[in-house]
Amino acid sequence: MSVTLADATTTILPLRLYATLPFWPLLGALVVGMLVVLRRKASAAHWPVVLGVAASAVLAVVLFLDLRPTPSSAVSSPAAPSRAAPEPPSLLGRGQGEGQSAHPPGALRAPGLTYTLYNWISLGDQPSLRNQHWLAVNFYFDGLTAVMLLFVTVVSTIIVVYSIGYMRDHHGHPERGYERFFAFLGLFVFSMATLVLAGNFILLYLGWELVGLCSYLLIGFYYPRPSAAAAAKKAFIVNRIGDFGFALGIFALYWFLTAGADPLVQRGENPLDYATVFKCVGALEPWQITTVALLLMCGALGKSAQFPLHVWLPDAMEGPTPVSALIHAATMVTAGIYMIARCTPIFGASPLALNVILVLGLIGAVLTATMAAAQYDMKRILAYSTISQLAFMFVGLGCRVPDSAVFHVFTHAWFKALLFLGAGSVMHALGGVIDLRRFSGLRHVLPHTCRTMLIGCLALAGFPLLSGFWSKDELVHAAFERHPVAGLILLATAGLTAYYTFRMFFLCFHGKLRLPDDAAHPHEAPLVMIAPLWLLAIGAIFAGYLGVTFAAGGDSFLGFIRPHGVLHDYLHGSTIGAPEHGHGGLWLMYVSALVALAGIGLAWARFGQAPETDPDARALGGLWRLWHAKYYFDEIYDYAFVRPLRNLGRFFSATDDYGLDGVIWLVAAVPRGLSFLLHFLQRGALQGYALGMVVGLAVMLLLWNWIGT
Amino acid sequence: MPTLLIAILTLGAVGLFLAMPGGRADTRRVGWVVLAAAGAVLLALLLRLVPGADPRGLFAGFALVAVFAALRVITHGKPVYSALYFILLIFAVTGLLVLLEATFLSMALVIIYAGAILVTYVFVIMLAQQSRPAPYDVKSREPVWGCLAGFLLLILLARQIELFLVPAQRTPLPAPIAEAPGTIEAVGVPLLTEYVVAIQIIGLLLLAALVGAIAIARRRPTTRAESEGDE
Amino acid sequence: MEALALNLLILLPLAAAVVICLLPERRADTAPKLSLGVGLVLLILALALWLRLPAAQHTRGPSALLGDTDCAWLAVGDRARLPEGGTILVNGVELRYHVGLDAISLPLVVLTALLVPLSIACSFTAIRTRTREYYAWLLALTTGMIGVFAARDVLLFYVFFEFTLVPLYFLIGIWGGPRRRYAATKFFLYTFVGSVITFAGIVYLAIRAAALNFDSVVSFDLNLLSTLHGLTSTEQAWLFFAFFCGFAIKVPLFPLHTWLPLAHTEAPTAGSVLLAGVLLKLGTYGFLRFALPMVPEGALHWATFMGGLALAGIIYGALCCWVQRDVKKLVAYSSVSHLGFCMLGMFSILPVGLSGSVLYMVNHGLSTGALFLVVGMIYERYHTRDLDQLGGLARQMPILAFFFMLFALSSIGLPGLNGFVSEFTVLLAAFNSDVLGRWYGVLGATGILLGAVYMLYAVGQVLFGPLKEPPHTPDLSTGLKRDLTPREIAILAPLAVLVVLLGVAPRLITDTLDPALQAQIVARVQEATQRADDIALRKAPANEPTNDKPETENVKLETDQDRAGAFAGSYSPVFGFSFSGSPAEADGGR
Amino acid sequence: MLLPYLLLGAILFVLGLIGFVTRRNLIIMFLCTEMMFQGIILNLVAFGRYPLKGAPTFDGQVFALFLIAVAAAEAALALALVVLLYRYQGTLDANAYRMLKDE
Repeated sequence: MSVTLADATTTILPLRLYATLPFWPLLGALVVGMLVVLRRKASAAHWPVVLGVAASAVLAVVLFLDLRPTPSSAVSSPAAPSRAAPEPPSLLGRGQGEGQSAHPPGALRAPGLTYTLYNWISLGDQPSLRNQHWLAVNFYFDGLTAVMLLFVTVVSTIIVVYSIGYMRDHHGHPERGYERFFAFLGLFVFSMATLVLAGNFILLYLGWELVGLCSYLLIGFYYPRPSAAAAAKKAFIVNRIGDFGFALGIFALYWFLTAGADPLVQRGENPLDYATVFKCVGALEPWQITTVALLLMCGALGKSAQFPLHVWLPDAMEGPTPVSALIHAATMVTAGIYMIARCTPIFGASPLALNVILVLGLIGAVLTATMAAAQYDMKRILAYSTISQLAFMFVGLGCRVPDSAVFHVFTHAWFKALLFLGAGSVMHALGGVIDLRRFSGLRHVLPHTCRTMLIGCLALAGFPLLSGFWSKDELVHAAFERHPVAGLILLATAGLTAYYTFRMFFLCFHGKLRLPDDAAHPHEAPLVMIAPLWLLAIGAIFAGYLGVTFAAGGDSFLGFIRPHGVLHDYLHGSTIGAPEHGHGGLWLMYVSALVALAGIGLAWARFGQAPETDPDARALGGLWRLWHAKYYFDEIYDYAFVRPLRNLGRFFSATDDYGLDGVIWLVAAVPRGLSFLLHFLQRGALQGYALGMVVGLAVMLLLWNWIGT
Repeated sequence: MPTLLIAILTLGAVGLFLAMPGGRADTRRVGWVVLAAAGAVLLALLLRLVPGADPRGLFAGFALVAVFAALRVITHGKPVYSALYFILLIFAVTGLLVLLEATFLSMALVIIYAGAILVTYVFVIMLAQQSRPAPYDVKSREPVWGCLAGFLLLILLARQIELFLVPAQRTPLPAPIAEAPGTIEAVGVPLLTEYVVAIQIIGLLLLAALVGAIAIARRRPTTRAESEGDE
Repeated sequence: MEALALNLLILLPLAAAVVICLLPERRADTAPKLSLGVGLVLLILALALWLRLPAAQHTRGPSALLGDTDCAWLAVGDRARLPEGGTILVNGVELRYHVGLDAISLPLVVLTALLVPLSIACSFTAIRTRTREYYAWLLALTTGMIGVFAARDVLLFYVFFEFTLVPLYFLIGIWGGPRRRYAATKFFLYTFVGSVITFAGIVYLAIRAAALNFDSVVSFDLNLLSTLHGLTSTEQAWLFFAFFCGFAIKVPLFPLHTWLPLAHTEAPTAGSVLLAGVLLKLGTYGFLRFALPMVPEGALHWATFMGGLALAGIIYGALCCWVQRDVKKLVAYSSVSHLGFCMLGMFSILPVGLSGSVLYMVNHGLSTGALFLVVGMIYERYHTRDLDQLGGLARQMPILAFFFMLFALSSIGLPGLNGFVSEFTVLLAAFNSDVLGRWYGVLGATGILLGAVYMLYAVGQVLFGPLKEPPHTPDLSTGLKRDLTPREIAILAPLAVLVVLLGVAPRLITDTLDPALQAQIVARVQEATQRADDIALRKAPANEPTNDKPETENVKLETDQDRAGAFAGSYSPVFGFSFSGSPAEADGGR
Repeated sequence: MLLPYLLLGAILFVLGLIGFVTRRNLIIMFLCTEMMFQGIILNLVAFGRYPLKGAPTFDGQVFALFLIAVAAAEAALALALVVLLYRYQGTLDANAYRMLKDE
């Protein structure tokens, strides 16, 4: 258990204890697994997992406080804005990598600690891969890890508590597969924590795939339903397509770092550890960095369901709602963003990759926002909105502001989880119905859900002073700085987001009370579901203030709030490094606030009374149908990839049965043919055989004579 | 020498072919004429080869009778007559054996062959006697191939013998066996000295044949009609 | 003591087989119990040897031999009388019974010793007719399998290699499915034809070795032949082709694999577990133990061709899997795909590739063996393997569903399970290999994707979706429960534990495996690479007259960029094998 | 002096052979085999009497004696068989017995 300490150690708890963070949920999952094996149908089967996840949440909070940057380079005092001379756009001077996490001197120095558990895979013996033995299982602690862990574990705890109530039928008995659900949840939190904590690319890949597995298991929770089984398979395979690119990225990285006569990786260093990679990445040629960046980006596309590989997320709504909230809104889908943020030294050094990310982000944001505006299934709307918000983060990453992207991840986790859980409690009340056309006016029936959903919608729409506003605004601002057109597109999408969010809200809660016929008596969710909703609502409101500072001054919004708060400083210590943030453009805050309000207003105008027939459908007609049919991506992919491959498979199978087997049959046919020719001699006639003997004797004699002489 | 021999033998083959049962009566007669001619020429050839000291006339006679009897056995329609001609053949061979001073053997031949084996044959022929000549007796089977193959073999054998003997020709003829030629005592001594093991084995063989014959004969076969019925 | 354990491992099953044959009719029911007992004894012995391996390697160096017994068996030739009595073979051929386990063959022997008792246990209820004969053949097969891995004499290897065909022929032929006779005959003849060609290669090599060492006695000792110098490169290329014929059919490599799906679908459960778990490894072990060390230049010469076949096998096998209707055939094709990976790793000619491919052999044995056990259990209950007739079994059989899912995930290489470790190292090696090059790595990596596609298709079809069962099944007449009986759980549990254990801690095997690979095989191959480089170097300046760079610069330039080029140049792209061995190169070897 | 006897033996042998191959009556076929035996006996004795080198010996005749024994045994079995076949199918035609024919 070697501990490689950077310049600072953790103060509150020893590092070993933090390293146990992911294993508590796993322990909980195993205990619940044992319950399943021993067939003890305890309705309290959820406790082990709840405790495990809570334990990891506590550890994460303590870790977050423990790793705060050292007071010397305190949180940006008023004088902080005078940045040093603007540094070259790339975060990392070429070949200037030094120290554990490369970031310019003088900025906030937070510790980057690597804690090695044990050596995992052997890479052949010594001289094989140029002096490198092992791929180790090691965890890497720094600012980014702490932030990610914080919201992952806390939101998970809240959702686990929520699902105690959700996974029970209306008279409180746990549903079939109750323990299995919690075991998978525990496994998921373990994998997500491992992913975030991973200290090298292999462990990241492990977490990456395990998270994909958990989403497969949880989407397919109601496996008797064929659509759920198919959705689970689709999710896993599309993720696998992303992982294929990701794996190639790792191989390429490995090849570039260790190839050639004098490898960059010195003796004994693990070529795939973050520390070594980010130290040596500067010395690679630009084309090498770009290929690695693009390949790693494929993984991010797959996992975060971005534009080309986004088709699996809407289908993932087949799983139970807490799953959608936890995995497909708050935590798993942000893994892609985390990975790109973590590899800022790589992505930062290749402008082409950043541009590709930017463009994909923009396309994804616009497309999915439009799709969301034309759906009726509440969870599908939220799913598309998640993809759209993730696309916002992608744009942020593309504009070299990874800390703003992570900040938006942080806030988005809270209000999107809140919205999903709200939709869950609506489904729970209406007995599984989630189609907005079949009910409306639920504000009186589900008061708490309505109020918390309102907060969530406001945050998502970017209503000023709520968390969504702060984080989304920074991204829009960065987009404008990068390129005005990008800024405009993002601003428009923000408005569209506000519009479809409140379209959903009004359709669901406003208008006269209409209930689906099979929902007999909808009742408000039990306390165990309402409490998490309120907790998340509070988070949705105040999560934003982590990213802003309260300092009166000319250039502050409403006179006393200035963007770029403690979270940013916190993140600067990590591998993200301190990007330069222009603080101008205060006007942009007011503009985006206005855009948000406009969106809400338009939604109120068109859907205020929850009309039966959809005004948009009438207004846009063809375009609306295109949006409703999700731009036919599923059908395109099916015809372009699935069917040809399957036909190729049939062709191969046919060549196998007839082609190759045919050759073998031909080879076997030669002796069979020969024997057929000779079988006429066996006619059974005694004298025939005698004649044969005579002729044989004669021939022998002839030969003997002929050879004899 | 070989070309003349081959000519005679082919002539004999043609004759035999014509004399085969199944052909029309006159063709068979022509066949016999040809055979007779071939036989005569062959006999003349053989006699010429036999040096003076040996009773040539007797050899010629016995040889002629032997070949004629053999031909008749093959070509005769009725099986009984074939058996009887075979007995005639045995007597001819006995004569030849006497010429070769194998007197005991000739007597043994007559007793065993003519006496025992042929009698059983005739007995079995009687057993399987059909009222009128059986179709399969009259018509012979693929005579062409049979004769052709047979005489081809014969020519080769002759050629072989001829090759074999040429070197021997030069060696002087061995003197006749001094004391009693071919007597039972002369044959009996090697039997019990040199070939004592062979005698036991032959005894065993005969016993086996005896048991075999009894075993086959005892089992009452289910005739084809019955066997097909109960299959 | 080790020698006793090893010889017991090899001969005990054969003895037990004979005893079981002699059991009277009324004692027939003791046969299963006896053979299970023998199986467990084998497992204990194998584990005992496994525990002694690190110590042995520590004392006697990386290629230490456990239980090394060497005695003459057959000898043909004139014997001279020694002064102190006894005779010695002066010239002629001798087959020695020389067995020993080193770090490369021990993991495979332990795998065999694990799979044998499991496959015996799984056929308690499956086999109703002629049980004594069945278990006798199963134990005879065990002798063959362990013998193959333990043989240190090439001829003895070939004897055991052929011997394993006979029991399996009867196992498939008598207790198999509807087309069992055709499958058994095809399997036997197909493999036999190949191995006869290999035998010719072995004999030629041994005679050539005897000639080179000026030794009148032609010995087939493995060490002697593995450390042979003096074969010309064309000779080595042809010898490699001879080894290729025999072992490629056994592996099975892409074009020669048509016997495998048929043999698997018709074999009884135990038969296909052992066939997939161990017998396919004979081919890859053969390549590793014979082709690479004995004819390294031949291996290098053919490496890209083999890599191409392996890739074809991966993609072809995976796509064939996807459209199969029969679960067992699907798993059989997945073996074709997996062993393509194994060969890809082996022919990347890197230590990490070699250790990955040996690890792959063990992991594939565990996960595919387990998958066949699970499919066998489903077949025992539903008497069908058709995907259309089965569906939604997870609700009926949750425990089986768990195991099926776990082993399926292991076989598609989910990290944390054993499949991933070997698959990752193999692809890393293929990607980084100078001999194969980047594109092999990329195309190989598609295997990860296709693997997920067909395996999840199979799992989804059988376990998920609405419940669909053939009429009046599951048939519980043989005392089976609707879900797994304790016996069946006891069969699958050890495999599940191992699958996770090897995934989390692959060092259990690689710690001892890597030094042995390095010492015996990698050293040989790198020596051959060095020799090939010298040849390339000697030729290089000749055909680049305009090159004015100083000699040393050229040398560095040569090895750095042109190493792959030097090789690629000498191959004909179409067939991957060309007689580029011009006399200049040929004499280099002598 | 040996030649005529050998020629005669050969002729008898071949005629027996031709008889065996051409006649369809089972008994006659066996009779022809007996005739082949005659040819051989003649041959043996002739060689005994005029050996190519050395004094004449009686081995030829001893062999002929054995040969007769063998012929007797063979005849016994053959006839028993013929009787059996005759009872089985009521005919002595060789063509009737083709059970070993390969379909």
